[in-house]
Amino acid sequence: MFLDAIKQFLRYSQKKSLWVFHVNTGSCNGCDIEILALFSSKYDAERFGIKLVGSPKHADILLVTGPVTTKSRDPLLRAYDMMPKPKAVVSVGVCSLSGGVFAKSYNVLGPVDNFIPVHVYIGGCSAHPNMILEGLLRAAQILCEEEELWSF
Amino acid sequence: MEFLKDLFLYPGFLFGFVLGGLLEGFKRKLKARMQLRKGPPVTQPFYDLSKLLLKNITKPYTISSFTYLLIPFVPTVGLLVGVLLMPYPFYQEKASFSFDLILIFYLTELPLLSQIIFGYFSKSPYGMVGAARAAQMFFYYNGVFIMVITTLCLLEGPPYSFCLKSIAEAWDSLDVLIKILTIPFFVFSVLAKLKLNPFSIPDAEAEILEGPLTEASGVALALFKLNYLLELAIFGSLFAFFYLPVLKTSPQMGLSLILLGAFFLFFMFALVENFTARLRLSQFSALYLKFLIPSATLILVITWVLKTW
Amino acid sequence: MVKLIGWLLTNLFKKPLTFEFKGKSLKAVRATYRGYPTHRGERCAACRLCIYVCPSDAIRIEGSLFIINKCKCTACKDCADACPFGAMQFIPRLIGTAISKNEYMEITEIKLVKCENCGEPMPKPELLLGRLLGKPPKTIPPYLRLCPKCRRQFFNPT
Amino acid sequence: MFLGFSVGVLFLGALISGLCYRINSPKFHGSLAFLTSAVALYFLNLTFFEFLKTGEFGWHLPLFRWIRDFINLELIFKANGLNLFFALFGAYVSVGINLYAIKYMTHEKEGFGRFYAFIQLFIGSYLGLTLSENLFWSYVFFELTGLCSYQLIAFWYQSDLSSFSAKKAFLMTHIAGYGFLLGALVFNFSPDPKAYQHLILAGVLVAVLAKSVQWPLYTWIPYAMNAPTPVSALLHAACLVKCGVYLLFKFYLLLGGFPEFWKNLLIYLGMFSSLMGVLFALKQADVKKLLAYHTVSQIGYMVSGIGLGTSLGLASSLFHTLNHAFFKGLLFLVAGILQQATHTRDLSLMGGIASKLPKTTVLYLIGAASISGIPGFNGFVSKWMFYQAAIEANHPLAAALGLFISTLTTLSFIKVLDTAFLGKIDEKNKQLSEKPFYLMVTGGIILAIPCVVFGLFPQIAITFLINPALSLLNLQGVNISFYQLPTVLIGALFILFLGLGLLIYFTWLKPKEIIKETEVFKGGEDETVFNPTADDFVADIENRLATFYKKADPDQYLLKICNFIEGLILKVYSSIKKLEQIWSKPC
Repeated sequence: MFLDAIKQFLRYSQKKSLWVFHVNTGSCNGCDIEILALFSSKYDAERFGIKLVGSPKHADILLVTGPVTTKSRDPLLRAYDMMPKPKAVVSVGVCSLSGGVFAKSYNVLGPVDNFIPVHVYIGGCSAHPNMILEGLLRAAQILCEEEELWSF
Repeated sequence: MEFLKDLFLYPGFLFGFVLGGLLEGFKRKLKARMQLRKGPPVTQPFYDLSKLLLKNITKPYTISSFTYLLIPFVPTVGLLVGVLLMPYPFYQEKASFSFDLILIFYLTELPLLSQIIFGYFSKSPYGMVGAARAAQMFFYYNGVFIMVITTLCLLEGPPYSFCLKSIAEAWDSLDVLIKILTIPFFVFSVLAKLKLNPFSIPDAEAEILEGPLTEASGVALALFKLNYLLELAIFGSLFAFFYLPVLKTSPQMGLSLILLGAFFLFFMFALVENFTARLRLSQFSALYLKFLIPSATLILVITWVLKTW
Repeated sequence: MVKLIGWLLTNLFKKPLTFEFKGKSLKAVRATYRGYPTHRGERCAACRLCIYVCPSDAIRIEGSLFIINKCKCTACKDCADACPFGAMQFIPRLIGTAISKNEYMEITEIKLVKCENCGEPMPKPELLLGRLLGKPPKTIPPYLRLCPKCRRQFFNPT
Repeated sequence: MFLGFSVGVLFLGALISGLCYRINSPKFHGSLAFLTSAVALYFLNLTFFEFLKTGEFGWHLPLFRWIRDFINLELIFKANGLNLFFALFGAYVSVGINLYAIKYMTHEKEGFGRFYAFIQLFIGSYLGLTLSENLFWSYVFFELTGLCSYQLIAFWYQSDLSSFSAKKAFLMTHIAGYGFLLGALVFNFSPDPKAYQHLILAGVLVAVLAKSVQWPLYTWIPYAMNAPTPVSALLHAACLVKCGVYLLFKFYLLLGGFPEFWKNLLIYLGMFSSLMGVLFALKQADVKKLLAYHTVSQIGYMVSGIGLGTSLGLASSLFHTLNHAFFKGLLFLVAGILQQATHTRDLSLMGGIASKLPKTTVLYLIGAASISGIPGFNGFVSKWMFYQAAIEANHPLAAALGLFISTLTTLSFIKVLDTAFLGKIDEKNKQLSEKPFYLMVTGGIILAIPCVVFGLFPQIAITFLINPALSLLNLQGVNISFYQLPTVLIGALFILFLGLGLLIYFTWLKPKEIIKETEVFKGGEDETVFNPTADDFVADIENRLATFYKKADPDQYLLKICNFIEGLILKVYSSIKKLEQIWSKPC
């Protein structure tokens, strides 16, 4: 009973603290710039506890921008593999959703969800920071509530 | 029973943890407000920490899981003892003995050492670079920190005791002057010790990812963060003990003075973090070797001369 | 540096610049924001010019259904420029997030009229005439209410 | 009687080894040396128990009786607190190192008789020096240790570097002998030694500086590292370099304390050479040289502790002497294993061998934790005693300096740990295994046991070894109950939390399989692009202090002094030559 309450609190804190690891799998950097804007004064994602971290081993959320290219497929899979559970993937921008204008390039393998399960899609070319914020919070909700993501 | 209360509640774990967390949250909030942002809630560090407790662990192949969890765990115990050694109000009779400052100094070194060892143990290239940088910084700022401690200890006049309690109780008009002179050195060495902004060289975010902690995850990372919070609490209260008349007043007043001092220190840290950019290692060493170490030595010698004759 | 410290300290007492953000998406986007294409079925003549110009294959027509795949749309506005009837419009609103890709399929029905002779669906004659004359026509000749097949029969009865 | 036996058996062993030099077997000579040193240790232990029961006693061999009226040349061995203290740890360490050497020396092809003869001669003369009551016999033994050092450093005498190092070491330790001789002569022949104490102490100081590697005469010790590792461990870490410290204690006893000026000089000289030693140690990439410079730095603590003059200060000095013999010997043994395993002494070329040599790594960790003063190991206790003594003797600056040096020591041992044992493994070290080194590891374990035991229960060493010595020096015994509080607290808490953690781990975490093994995160690269080595570890400090390192090396100044003296002698000699020419001119 008491343990359950503690567990509930620990899970709830997952919602309030969201560490994001950003992977660029071959994007044109448009979305990356918008992700930077997300942490500026105007959109200030830090107030929801969202933080960019440098290592996938710290991360709760994998933020992918860009179509998956031949070169970037293995690093993406490795980074996803290194993330501890519970983890969610947010795919940002049209290119990561479908390949966008690069879809039929010789070196583009396809959208992100062909390789790893994606929990939240954020469209747009490039995605609006506000949309990214909304998507991240939605992912936080999923992380907090989805039972099968948790080992405990 | 009494000991368990000391250990887990008031001066021990809970107090240090809550104080450290609030200090970190306060600093983040203040930093955000100075940039015209709203900033995270003050309780954000607690959310971060408690989230990490339930996360899984992904450790590299190269390191056994026992070592992986043991390395961050050792300094946690050390820092807990470090908190217990401080003469907090309502507790001071039990805590202080001679040379406790030296022991506190030893114990506050442990987190950094554990990080350096962890960085190399994990065999991550970023961890190794970060560890090497941290080790080189260690060389410089510890000199300044020891000089500050010694200067303050000289103020007690012979016989010396290196006891935190007697330093906190030594207040003369001359003492105040010297104490004020040592504040910048204390701030600079603690900034480097806590790896805050101008000296955030070992875990430079974009450059070498997370530095020595790149391979930490789950409970191990939580322990590292907990160590950091306890360190914040220790240095915040050390500042108050050194520079505020904490033990001269009633215990209630003393406790609020400690909080005041600690939060003031972190207000300064937030300001410094905002108006400085990260230095290179060579700039850092130049700053310490050409400016801070000579002037700290000068103050030490002046105090020595004044107190001996 | 002193000036900077002054700014930082005065900033402490100012109101933060940050947008309010409560739960759902933000409504207030500036009017200059380009936004995303919306299809208006009643103006569409199903001429497929938009499909031809779209650089990322975001549009397709299945029967009378007009499907914009926002997973692919890069908001380049080519379709709106190419559309002769102004059926593609860009309105300044955000695209929204999705849990599955299907949420990003914007499906509209093209409002076609029926051929008076055979009942085959065909584009509205007003649209074509309007485009030809430059202004909406007052009266519509009866042969224009027929589908191209019936129209051929109408003029060359064999 | 046993005292004479313990020294005599070693001399006998040396004689046998020397005579049987044709038997080219490392096993024969090695086990002989191990046996003799074990017998010596056994006899010393018997003496020690007798001493504890009855108090001091002596054994003397009447020699040169006809000259007795003029000078006393009888060989007197005396069992008192101080002598036995120095003799006991020397014998103990030599047992461990002899066991280690049996395996170590199998890599050589020849010269076993020579090597072991001199090793046993060295141990015998060290015991003789420490046990001898007669200053002249002390002098003889003192010079004998230097001679053995010369012979043993020049073990590979075919190589130029070895013979050069041997010459350098011999010359500088020989200077020490003259200082000692001066002190001894003045002490014996002056009617009132107290009146001439400054002269005596000046002589002894030279002996200490050169023999106990203090600034500025420590420059021979990095060269002495070109000897086989057992020699480095026994002579240049544990025993030979303690002769100077022993002399200081001896003259403290004979003169009944030092005057104020000499005390201050010793404190700050010790701390200064300690600082220099540790700064030079920090930049070394050669593991044995690094350890050699740490010898300089650690002996600084001992000299400084004697200078404090209080009972706690002397106790800290004695205790550090004891501890240093164990942990530095242990570290040298580990360095020898590293050297034989990787065929190099350069730290940059090692790396990641912790997984291949786990027992060696544990031994190294014990040694490194002891020397850098991690609570719970013996180095912490003696350093802690030093700080307390320095503060109580109103020398807070010495305590602060000691603390700073301790942090730098930690740093340089972290450097060795990180670059040699952890880090990325080299391609050629991947087939290493610990099997061939088991005997060497056993030798290390013999030295590692006291490191842990005296760290956890320092009271044993204090009561049985140090307090007798202190009572001989007319000081009251020390009680280090102050040390118990924090260590007991830390230890208890550590065990408590560790148990709690293990409980949680095995009952909760392990069944859920939450620990997953993955690769190391390299930022998307397939191969590691950057692999920091020992040179990178302190590269910035080296760059920053480059001019300091250039200017502060005392060798160049010593060379200038030498050249000056040479010029002086040449001038005198040339005038003599002129005279010669005048005389030898044919008429």
